[in-house]
Order: sequence, then structure tokens, then C-alpha cells
Amino acid sequence: MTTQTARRPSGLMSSRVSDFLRAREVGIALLVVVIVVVTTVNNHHFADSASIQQMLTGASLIALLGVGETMVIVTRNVDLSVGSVLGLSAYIIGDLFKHQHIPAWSGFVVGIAIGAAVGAVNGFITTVLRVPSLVVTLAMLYIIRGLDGVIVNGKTIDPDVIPASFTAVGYKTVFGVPWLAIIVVVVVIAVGYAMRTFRAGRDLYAIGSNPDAAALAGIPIERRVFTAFVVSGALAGLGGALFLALHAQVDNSGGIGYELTVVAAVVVGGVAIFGGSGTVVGAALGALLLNTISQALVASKISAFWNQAIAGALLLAAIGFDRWLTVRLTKRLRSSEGAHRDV
Amino acid sequence: MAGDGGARGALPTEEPVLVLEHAQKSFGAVQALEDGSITLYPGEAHALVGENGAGKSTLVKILAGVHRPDAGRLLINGAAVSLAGPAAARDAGVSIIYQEPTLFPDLSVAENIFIGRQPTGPGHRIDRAEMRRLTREIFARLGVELDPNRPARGLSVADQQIVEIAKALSFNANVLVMDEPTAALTGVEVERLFTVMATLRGQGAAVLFISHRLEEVFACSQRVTIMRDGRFILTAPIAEVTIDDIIRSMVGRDLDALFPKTETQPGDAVLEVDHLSSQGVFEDISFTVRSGEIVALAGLVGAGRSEVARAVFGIDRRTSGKVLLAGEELPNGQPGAAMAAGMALVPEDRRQQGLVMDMGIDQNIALASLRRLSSFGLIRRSSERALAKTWAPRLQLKFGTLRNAVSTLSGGNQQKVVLGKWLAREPRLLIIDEPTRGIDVGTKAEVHRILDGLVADGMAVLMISSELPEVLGMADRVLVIREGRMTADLTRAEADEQTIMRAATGVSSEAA
Amino acid sequence: MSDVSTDVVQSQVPAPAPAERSVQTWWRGLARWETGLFVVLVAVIVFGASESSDFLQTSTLFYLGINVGYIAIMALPMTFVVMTGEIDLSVASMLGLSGATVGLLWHHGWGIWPAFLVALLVGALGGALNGVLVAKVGLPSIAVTIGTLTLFRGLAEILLGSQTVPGLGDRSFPASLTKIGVLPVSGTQLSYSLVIFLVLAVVFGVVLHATPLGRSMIAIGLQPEAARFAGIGVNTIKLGLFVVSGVLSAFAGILLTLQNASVSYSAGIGLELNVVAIVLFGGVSIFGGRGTILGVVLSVAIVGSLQMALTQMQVQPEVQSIITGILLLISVVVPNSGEAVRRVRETLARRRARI
Amino acid sequence: SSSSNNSNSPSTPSGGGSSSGTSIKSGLTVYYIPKDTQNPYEVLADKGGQKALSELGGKVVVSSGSQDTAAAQLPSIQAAIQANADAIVIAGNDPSALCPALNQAAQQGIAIVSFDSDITCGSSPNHLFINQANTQQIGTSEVDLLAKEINKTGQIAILSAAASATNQNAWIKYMKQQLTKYPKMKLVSTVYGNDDPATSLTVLQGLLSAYPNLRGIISPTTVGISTAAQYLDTHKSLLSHLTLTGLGLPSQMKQYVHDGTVKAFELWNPSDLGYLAGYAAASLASGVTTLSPGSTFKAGTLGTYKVLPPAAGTGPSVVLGPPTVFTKANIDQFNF
Ligand SMILES: Nc1ncnc2c1ncn2[C@@H]1O[C@H](COP(=O)(O)OP(=O)(O)OP(=O)(O)O)[C@@H](O)[C@H]1O
Ligand SMILES: Nc1ncnc2c1ncn2[C@@H]1O[C@H](COP(=O)(O)OP(=O)(O)OP(=O)(O)O)[C@@H](O)[C@H]1O
Ligand SMILES: [Mg+2]
Ligand SMILES: [Mg+2]
Repeated sequence: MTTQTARRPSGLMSSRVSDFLRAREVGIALLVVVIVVVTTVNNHHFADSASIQQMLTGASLIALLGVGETMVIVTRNVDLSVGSVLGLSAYIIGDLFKHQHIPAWSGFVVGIAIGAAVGAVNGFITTVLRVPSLVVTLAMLYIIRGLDGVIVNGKTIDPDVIPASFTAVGYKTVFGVPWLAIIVVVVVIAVGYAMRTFRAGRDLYAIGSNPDAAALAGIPIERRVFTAFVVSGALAGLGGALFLALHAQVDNSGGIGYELTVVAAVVVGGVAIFGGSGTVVGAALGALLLNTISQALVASKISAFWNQAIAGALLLAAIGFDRWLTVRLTKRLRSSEGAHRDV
Repeated sequence: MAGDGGARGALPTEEPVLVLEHAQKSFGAVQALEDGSITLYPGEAHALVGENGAGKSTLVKILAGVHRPDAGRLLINGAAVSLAGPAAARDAGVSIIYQEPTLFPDLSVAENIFIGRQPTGPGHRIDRAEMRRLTREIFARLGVELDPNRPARGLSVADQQIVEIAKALSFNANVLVMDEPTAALTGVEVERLFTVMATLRGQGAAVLFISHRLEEVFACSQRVTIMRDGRFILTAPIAEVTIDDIIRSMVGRDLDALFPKTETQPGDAVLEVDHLSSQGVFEDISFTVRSGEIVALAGLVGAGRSEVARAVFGIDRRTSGKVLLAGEELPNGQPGAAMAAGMALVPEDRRQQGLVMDMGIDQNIALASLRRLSSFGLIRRSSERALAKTWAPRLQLKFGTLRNAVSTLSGGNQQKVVLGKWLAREPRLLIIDEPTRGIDVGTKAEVHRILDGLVADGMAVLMISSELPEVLGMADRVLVIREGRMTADLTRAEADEQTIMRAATGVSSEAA
Repeated sequence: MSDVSTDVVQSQVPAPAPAERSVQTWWRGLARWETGLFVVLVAVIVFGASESSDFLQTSTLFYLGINVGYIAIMALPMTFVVMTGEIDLSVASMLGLSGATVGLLWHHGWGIWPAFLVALLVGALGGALNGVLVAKVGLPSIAVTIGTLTLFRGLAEILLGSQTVPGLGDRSFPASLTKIGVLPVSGTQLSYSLVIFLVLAVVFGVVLHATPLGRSMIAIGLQPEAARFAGIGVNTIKLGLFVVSGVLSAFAGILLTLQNASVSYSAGIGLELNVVAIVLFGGVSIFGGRGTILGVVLSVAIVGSLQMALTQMQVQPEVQSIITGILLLISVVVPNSGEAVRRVRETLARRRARI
Repeated sequence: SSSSNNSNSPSTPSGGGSSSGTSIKSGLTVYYIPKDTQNPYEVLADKGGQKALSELGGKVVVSSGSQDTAAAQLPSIQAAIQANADAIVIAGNDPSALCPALNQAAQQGIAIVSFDSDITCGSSPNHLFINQANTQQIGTSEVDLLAKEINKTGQIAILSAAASATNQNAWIKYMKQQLTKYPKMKLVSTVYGNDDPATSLTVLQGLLSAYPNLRGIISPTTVGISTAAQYLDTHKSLLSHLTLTGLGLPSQMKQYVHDGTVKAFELWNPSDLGYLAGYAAASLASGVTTLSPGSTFKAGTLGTYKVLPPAAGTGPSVVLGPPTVFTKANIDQFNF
């Protein structure tokens, strides 16, 4: 009776609410489009298929790492070791090509295996020893990078030792879409779908959203977080393989400094840094946005010196925008509440 | 044996579905539960009553598999079980509504209800449509209309409680335990809940529910179990006991001792609140607190009392209205200024707001007086310890050493530390929110005695309490707040359960 | 109950792991921690002395100061920021920006002191930007400072581009100042940057451990809401700390510029994580509220002397970073291990209970 | 400067100039401080240095950081000082930041030699720069190389390393100078890949979409040119109108030269460079030669070298020799 009528607004709200939620991804996508359009205005070649291909290729690695990072961040953790893992896996794969002449496909397997192993270490220390993941993965960043250096030791992997079929993945296209992009998109869709439609996936959000409640709901927190780290590591390892395929060469410098770029992309992508919300699609779009920005700056013939500053400013803007959305959302939700309670 | 007797008296034929015997549980210093015993039969509604801190929630959490009992035995359907965790309890057919809502702000209402066991279609894919349908179904049973897709973020306390209830119902468990489910609900919602309980019982489920509202106990339960100081006192068919019996067994002494009250002559106004409003939380609140009187803010949980207190103290900004302390208007949103003017606020949640749990007792007591305790900008450790040394005995604090972290103290003693922290500032006005929430019965009387002493010495006290006995026992005047609006301003003489309940719920209390 | 509802509203606060909560493990852990660091330091020195013939030269102390002094100075405000549960990843970029500012102004004929002043001002402004976004707007500091990390470095690049100051035709920086890069404080073997660090460390130590401000910071780190209810200006303090962090990073930039008698936009690039590592290794909890300045000072000493020793011993730099990482891991695992063992036992017990 | 003619080619040893008779001390310790311990190009140079010093009965210590920063090189210089090394051979990550430390070393009587990327410390310390090839010559020859292939017309761009890299900027300066000789060639942009493959790729891609009818790219850095080569190799359509040249390692470029992605590029033998630096350092440390222009020293199998007078920017220097141009014809003869 009274309650019914009084409650209607809250139902009405929800449609607007879900709009807001979608707005995150949509907003970023729009931003990308806007940048492309604006850039194309003063350089009409920026929208060429070739140029678009380049944008996709350029973003794909960070996007891939962003997928794993999202899984971790959603659980209120963070993985700073992805850059180092990428570098290590890239070199080891190359080294195996050079000396063991392993088949091209196994390169990917190796990469994923290496990454997963490191991820397992991260996950173990974080969950079983209950050490803040930021510290764990920061330490692993140093350790893995050092290990990489010891192994590389001034050597390089040169293009001629890498199977053509392997490097093909780095540049071949299907209907104009780079393989690299396809692989990443597949991963994004797969993980995104899993995180949305399987219980384990939803558990990740629950854990990040309210750990204590998650425990009460009987969610296996340790196992889930561990898995998240393993996946993040595995994807970083796969990233190493793709890095090698893309650049056809690698020394010890592969992936240096990626970690912060990845976190930045993820945050720009609308993933809450303290967990509970955000999607891998958003993260991937975030990566695309950052890469589009830096390419747009070159393409707009803006002095290279301005690149970083503008990227930084846009990054802050993106974070602020996302916050603004959340705040408005919460406001609406709050005001929708209570209505039914005047009986 | 009284328990067994009562049990046999009630439903001799059936086998009990759940039996807890002589469960014990202690948290560090606090013996939360010394002898928790309860027997539930299929198809019965069983009330569990006891003062704050009696150990009800602890007992519940043992049934929930959250706490493992230090001693005692749990039988479900006649078989002894040891619950490895909340999940295990659920699988054993026990579903719980916790006293504090445990929601995931970022997840949809529907998902909050089904997290971890969402309905799945082929390939273990979550069937969202089905999940929504089920959610709507449950809400329909509860007669409420809440959008299943809306995130839990920003749900009101009451709505949160409703989601919790829906969650518990969704298990179709054969034992349903509800820890103060009605605390945040209005009469109508309470009625609906009772109807649902009735149907569940009809289906042969046992319902255990905790409430501080005794009329509810009589309205809908067949048997009642009473606890005091962590011990089982008795179980009896509701027909065989009266409210007075229950209260006597709950409190273990007569109420006067629990609510000491010296008659004082109120002095002049200390706090004047003038048309205070806070967008969307409360509207146009005006009242005065004079020195030497206790004014109580009564109302349902979620009514906005704490918000009023927070706005007065300056934790939240007010959108309009004035706050005057001893005639001086206070700046908006500046607790520091309020403190300087002689105001103190003992917040409702000591674990989060009242105390820095990992700091020592002395440091917590000093936290609000640091400036006074330091010379040349340096904290004088000696004076800091001296301060604690003077207040600990005055509040009859039980502790190891003053350096111990307050997290090692019992709830009641924690509350005393918070009191000490603020009394150390010798405030003109003490705002105290839920002074005895989660405090065991002995301490509770002490706290009341302390309050009484303070007003006797001419302090002005604004007390927020969800417990009518406390309000009735301690207050000189009672202000009732409902939905953020002031609905009654009663003198000690006018105030009684009915009037207050009516003002608080807006429905005649026969309904509740 | 209403605390739960607020919890619902602002679930952005990261929940510390239980181990972090339990105070006994903390005191014990902390007690063990400083002593532990001290033992490690002694070990490193003994190791260095025995493994490297050059280690005991007095110059080692001076060089150590030159290498870590300016980094250590950034670690102090970082300690405060982390104390309150936040983080500032923009310090190294601010160092670069400040250096670039000095360089540019110097290049355009400014006096050195005015140039320094402007640089410090830039530091204050940058810090204020971080502070406002974190404390007032309420954005997560890790995200904000990743943003300003890029922004500040970018600005530095805009200011100096490919040029190094002093370049051809520039005045060289006043020798009276640049001597801090080559001469120890007279009568000692300590570099100026190290002395400044030590002095600042004393100040920061006193502030943290003996003043209301310090106590407030600890309270904020342990329980922000309780701090607010005790009348502590949580946001104001955080804002202030970010400003301090900005100013001291800028100051470190000035010192580095003088030590090198020159500056380019890339000065101090990538140091942010080293600073964080030093602070964490010093026993400061990433969740805030726990840690001591002494610990940070010891951590600086260890990292510094380890680098000297290993370099003298011609150990690969990569091995050095491996050691850094392992030390960092140990620093967090050790205090938690007791707790962990307990928990694992418990879980096993429950497993058994289940069957 | 006119140094391109008086630079000594190894083939023609010259007796000219002053050379003190004393011979090189044995047991010398020379610290090699490359940009970082992993840079493949400099690892080769270090090997050259080791060869030189072993011939002279001395020893080489390679020490540096793991990142290309001055800060990472500083401890190595300090270690050299503390170990009373006889000479330091350094590739500066920053033109000036290391000067104070190096000056201290010099004051301790340590001979300072720089290679690959020079340091600009004015006279403190005085040091000898081992120029891989005459700076101007590199600049000009690159441009000439490209001009020949795109018959002197069209837009061109430069893909460089870090914006603050001295050697790069020096070469770029001379490239611009040389370009004035080709009025129909227009330098439209210089981008910086920071010697990081990923960054290089991004800026390259930006470059291509910014200047769709770009005819030529000069990348005077090994990472840059190989990244660009890989990109062209995988986007053959571009080759029809785009030509790439620059400085690269034959080992990395071999494949691209063979499949025609890159027609020609230049480099000198990095290990020769290190080898020469080693002899220079030893000679200076033993007082066999001095920094004064015209003084000479023997560089083992490379022959005799003469110190060139300071010229714009650079102090006293010797030039390894003209860079080798690598093409299909000769690339397989090189193993670095
Ligand atoms: N986690 C805990 N740590 C320490 N003490 C606790 C804990 N939980 C409960 N206590 C203490 O145990 C006693 C019983 O608490 P419990 O919550 O069971 O009381 P209750 O009967 O539910 O009270 P209320 O009616 O207020 O809910 C109280 O003194 C409380 O302070
Ligand atoms: N997290 C929240 N989101 C939206 N509204 C809220 C939230 N918490 C409280 N409210 C609203 O603010 C008002 C006051 O809530 P609160 O529970 O503090 O009142 P209260 O009377 O102090 O209850 P208590 O008895 O717990 O002190 C209520 O209208 C409630 O619906
Ligand atoms: Mg309870
Ligand atoms: Mg309240």
C-alpha cells in the first residue's frame, strides 16, 4: 500500500543507476573516440586503418597485463611484479628459441608457465603469510628483475633466432585486425565473461567489496586471491611471449617500469584501486586510452617533450572523472533510500 | 534442568532439530559466554532474550560457525557436529541474520542475497534472470519492494536489514536464527516478518530470534530462553511466564539498582540546538539541554539520532540551523571548536569511532587532551600516565597495565576508556551515543551510576539509546526522533514505553 | 549498526590483515624489528669489512652519504605519509621537476637562491596538488600520485627538454655550493646531504614520537574514524604531510643538482619505489600507524652500506637488487610469521574437525 | 672542425707528433663503467678493453648500475677511486652529472677516458674522448647514405634515444647541418624512443601516422633502428616508399639486410672501440702519452693514434676511424 507507492522511485532509480555503471566503460570508450577524432581533424591520416592497427597493437600488451591486474586489484590487492615477470619470461623464451630451438607454440606455454609460477609465489606469500601484497609484489619486482639481469648478463636475443611463425603473431593481421589485438581481446572477453558469470568470479568482487562479510558468506578468500595472482602472473608471462613476438628481440630491459603504467591504465579504466568494482573491459579500454593519447600527441606533431605531462594530466582527469561518477551514483542511491520507510 | 523441563513441557513428541549444550567462549579478557545452552524444536519460534552483552550474539555466532566454542557441544538433528566455518553451518541447514548487516556495497542486492550460491544454468553459468526472479519472490514474501539490480551501496540501515532477512530466507534452512532482526524495522515490516516466520514454522522450520522488545517476544514466540552474564538462566513456554518474570531473570536484580537516579534541579541551558537540518538525514531539529539533566534521544535504529549528535559535535556538516554551547554559536563542521567550547561526544561505535584499538589505554585516554598534556609542543609522558592513573580507578576500570592496548579489554571496559577520554576534558556537555551497547549488565549499572554522578555535579548530558529501559530509567526528558524528524518531547513523567514507541514508529504500539 | 551502514558508504578503506590488527604481535614485532635491523646493519658492516679491502676507508662513509643522502631525505616525509595510511609515488618526479626548475632559471640568468626558492615553492604546490586531491577530493593516493608522477616528470621534461644545465655558455653553479658533492662537512667524513638527513631525522623522530601531531598521525593511521571523533583534523594533517613531502622532495632535487653541479630533466628518475622500499624495510606498516624513524634511519644505513660493499666487491648490480628484494620480503614476513603459523594450525585443526 | 682529414686511419701509422719514450706500465687496473652492465653494445666494448689490457698485462674491472642513470654509475666511480685504479673508461649516462666525481678521480691521478657517449666537464676533469668515429662524419654520412637511397628528396625524420643523450644530440646537430646541402630533403620531426623497444615502437607508429608520406628515417641508435627495422619488415607495404638507415649492430640487423628491409646502415666495431679505449687509458696512465693535441700512442693491432685538438663541445679526442657501412655484401663478415 503506502510502501508500494513510496518505493516506486527507488525502482525508477535503478535504471539510471545501471546507466551510470555502464557510463564508466562507455565514458572511456568515448574519450578514446574523441581523441581520435580531434587528432584526425588536424591530421586526417590518424584514422587510417594502418594507424588504427598501430593503436591496437601498441595498447595490447598493457591491456593484457591490465586484465590480470584488474583481477588482483578487485580483491583489494595489487601486483607490482608484472613488468619484471614480462621481461623475464620474454628473455627466457628467446633463450630457449636460441639454444633449445623449441617449437614456436611452446614459447607461449613457457611464458605462461613462468608467469604462473611467479604469480603462485606472490599469491602464496600474500594469502598464507598475510603480507600486504603491495610489499610482496614490490619485493618480487626487484627480485625478478635482478634474476632477469643475472640470466641475460649482457646477451641479447636477435631476430634471426626467433621462429618466423612466432614473430608472425606480433604483426600478422586477420581482416585487418592484428593477431596481437585478437589474442588480447579474446583474453579480455574470456576473463571478463568469467568474472561476470561464474561464482568464483563474483567472489573476487565480494572479497574486495567487504572482506569480513566475504568470510561470513563462507567464500574461500585465500584460494580466490591466490588464483587472481596466478592468473595475473600467467598473463604477464604471456605478455612476455607477445613482447618477444612483437619486437623480435629482447635484452634485460623488457617491461621495465610497466607496473605503474598498468596500474594507471587499470585505474583510468574505472577499476576501484581499493577493490570491489571495475571490469577488465574498462581496464583494457584504459590501456587503449593511454596508448592512444601518446600516439595522438606524436601524430599531432606536438613536441615529444609535452607527451608525459599531458599524459599525466589526462590520467588525473580520468581518475577525478571516475570519482565524480561514483559520488553522484552514491548520492542518487542514498536519496532513493528511506522513501519506503514513511509508513 | 529448568531448561530441560521447559523443553519437555513444550513439545514432548518431536526430536529437537538443534541442541547447544554448555557452550563457552571468551575473547581475551572477556568471558562472552560461560554456559550457552539452547534447544530448538521443528516448527517452533523461540525467543532468546537477555541484556546487552548477555552473550546472545556470541551464542548465535557459535551456531553460525563463526566462533568455535572453547567448550560445549552442538547437536544438529541429533548428531554432534563441529562447524568448520559459516559455510559448514549453512550446509548443516542453519541460516543466520547477524546483528550487524554484512553486505557487499558494490554488489547488487540480488547478488548480496545469493553470493557464493547464485542459481546457475548450463555450464555453471550464473542465471541472472533466475536470481532476480528468486529475489523478487522473497521480497514479495516480505511484502517489500526493493530493486534487485540496485547495488547495496547506500542502502539505509533498515533496507540493509531487509536484505539480510531475505538472504536468510533464501536458504530455506530448517533452522533460522535472527539476531535482533526487528531493531531497524517499522511496525508494518515487523508484522510482515512475523507472518513469514509463521509460514516457515508451518513448513517445520525452527526459528530462533533475539529481541530487546519484549512485546514482540510475547507476540510471536512459543518458548523463550533467558540469558544473563553469559549464562543460560531458563527456557520456558511463553504462556507460563510474564514480562516481569522475564525482566527479573534477565537483569537478576530490580531495575532501580540498574538505573540509579538522583533527583536534580536543572540549571540553565548549556546546549541549544536551533532548527538543525542535514540534507536527507534529518530535518529541523530544535531542543535544549540544561546543566544537571539527562536528555535522551529515543527512536528506532536508523532514525537519525547519531546523525544529529554528529552534526551537533561537528563531525558532519549541518546544512542549516544553529548550535549554541553556553550561548556561543559553534562553527559548522569543526569538532575541535566544539571540544574547545566544552563539548564531548562518546560515539555509538567504540571499536571504530571511540577508540584506537591498538593504542594503549593511557594513550587513548590522552588522545583528546594531547595539547593540555604537552609543554613546548612535546607530550609529557608523565602527565599522560598520570591522567590515565587518575581516571582508571574513578571508572573502576579492570585492566592489566595502562600500556596494554584497549583491544585487550572487555567491551564494557573499553566503553569506560572512551568515557574516561572525554571526562578527562571535564566537558560542560557530554553527548553519549548508545552508552551501554554491548556492555555486560554489571558494567552497565556502573556506567549509569557514573552518568548520574556527572549530572548531579551539574554536567549536561545528551543520551542516545535504543533501549527503552535505559531511556526510561535515566532520562529527565525524552526526545523521540523518527525518520529524521522530532516527533515527541516528553518529560520524565509523560514518558512511557507506549508513548515513545508510538512516536518512534508512528504506529500504535499494539501493532508492534 | 549505523557504523556498518557507514562502512557500507565508505568501504574504500583497505581492511588491515588480522595480523596487522593484533597489538601484541605489533609490539613484539616492532621490538624485534629495530633490533633486527640493527643486527643486520652490523652484519652488513662486518661482511663489508671482511669481503672488501676498501670498505673501511673513511671515504666509504662520505660516498655512502652522497649516494643515499638525498634519497633518505625523501624517505622521511614518505614515512609520515605512509604512517597516515597514504602513499606518495611522485617524490622522485618532484625531485626532477625541482632540479629542472633550478636549471631553467639558472640558465636564464637568475641568482641561485631565488632559483632555489622557486623550486621549493614548486615543491609545495605539487605537494598541495597531491594533498588536495587525496585529502579534500578523497581520491586514493596511490592512483593520484601515479598521475602526478607522470605529470611532474613531464613538466620537468618540458622545462629542460634535451638540455643539460649548465650547458655550453651557461655559468657553472657556485663552487661554494657544488662543493657539497665532493667535500664532506669539515672535520667529519659525512656528506652534507647525510648530515642534513640526520638532522631532519631527529626532527621527524621527535615530531612523530613525542608531539601531539605525531600521536595524531599514528591515530589516523590506525583508526582514521576514531581520530576524527577525537577532534583530530585528519584531512588537514594529510594535506600538510603531502605538502611537506613535496617540499622535501624539491629540496632533495636541489641537493642532487648541487652534488652533480648540473641537472637534466631525468634526474632521480625511477627512485620512487626505492624510497618506498626503504621506508617499508624500515618497519613502517603500509597500512599506516606503525613504524619508527629509527627503523627508517637503520634501513637507510643498511641499504647504503650494502650498496657500497657490493659495488666495491664488484658484485653484479642485479644481485644487489635481488638482495634488496629479499630483505624487503623478510622485513614483512618475519613479523607476520608467528601469526601465520598459528592460523595455519587453526585451519588444519578445523579441517580435521570437519571429518 | 676539419678533423675528418687528420683523423688517423689504422692503415697509415704516423710517426708524427710528440710521444714520450717510456713504455706502458704493466699491472694496470682500468675501470670500465658502461651505461649499464647489460647494454649489449657496450658489453662488446668492454670485451675489447679486456683484450687490450690483457695484452698489456693489466686488468679490467667492469662496473656499473643496472639502469642507464648517472646515479647508478656514481658508486662505480667511487669504487674505482677507492681501489686506486689507474684509469677509468666511462660511457656517461649524463653529460655533466658525473663530472664532480670524475674530477675527484682525476685529482687522485686516475686517467679519465670517455667513450660511446662523451662527458662535458670542460677542464675538470681533463679527459680523452675516444670517438667511435668523427662526430661530424657520422652525422654527415648518415644523411648522405639516406640521400643516396631516396635520391635527395622527401620528408625525413629521426628516431633517437633519450632526449638527453649527448652523442645522439651531437650527431643530430651535424645531420641538420648536412641536410642544408639537400634542399629537397626536409627533416620533419625528431622523436625519442629512450632506447626502449616499446617506446620506440609507439613513437615510430605515431611518426608514421603523423607523416604518411615520410620517405626516410634515420635512427642513430641500435635499439631504435632494430625496432624500426622489425616494424618495416612486418609492414612490407611501407618499404615501397620508406627507407631506414642509421647506426645498428650487424648481428641484430643481419636478417633485415638480407631480406632487403634495410639496404645499408653504419657502425664501427664496438670491441675495437673498447680496445682502443683500453690502450688510450693505459698510455695515459703510464704517461706514455698526454692529452696535448698531436701526442700519439700505439693501440696494439689498430696501429698508432694521434690526439686531436679540442673542437666545439668536445675536449681532446681520438677517432677510431671511419664507420663501416654494412650492406648485403659485407654484413656476414661481422660477428658483433
Ligand atoms: N569479538 C569480541 N572481542 C571481545 N569481546 C567481545 C567480542 N564479541 C563480544 N564480546 C563481548 O562479549 C560479551 C557478549 O557480547 P554479545 O555481542 O554476545 O552480547 P549480546 O547479548 O549480543 O549483546 P547485544 O544485546 O547488545 O547484542 C560482551 O561483553 C561483548 O563486549
Ligand atoms: N550507509 C547509509 N546509507 C544511506 N543512509 C544511511 C546510511 N547510514 C545511515 N543512513 C540513514 O541515516 C539516518 C541515520 O542512521 P543511523 O543508523 O546513524 O541512525 P541512528 O538513529 O543513530 O541509529 P542508531 O540507533 O544505530 O544510532 C537513517 O535515515 C539512515 O537510513
Ligand atoms: Mg548482540
Ligand atoms: Mg546511532
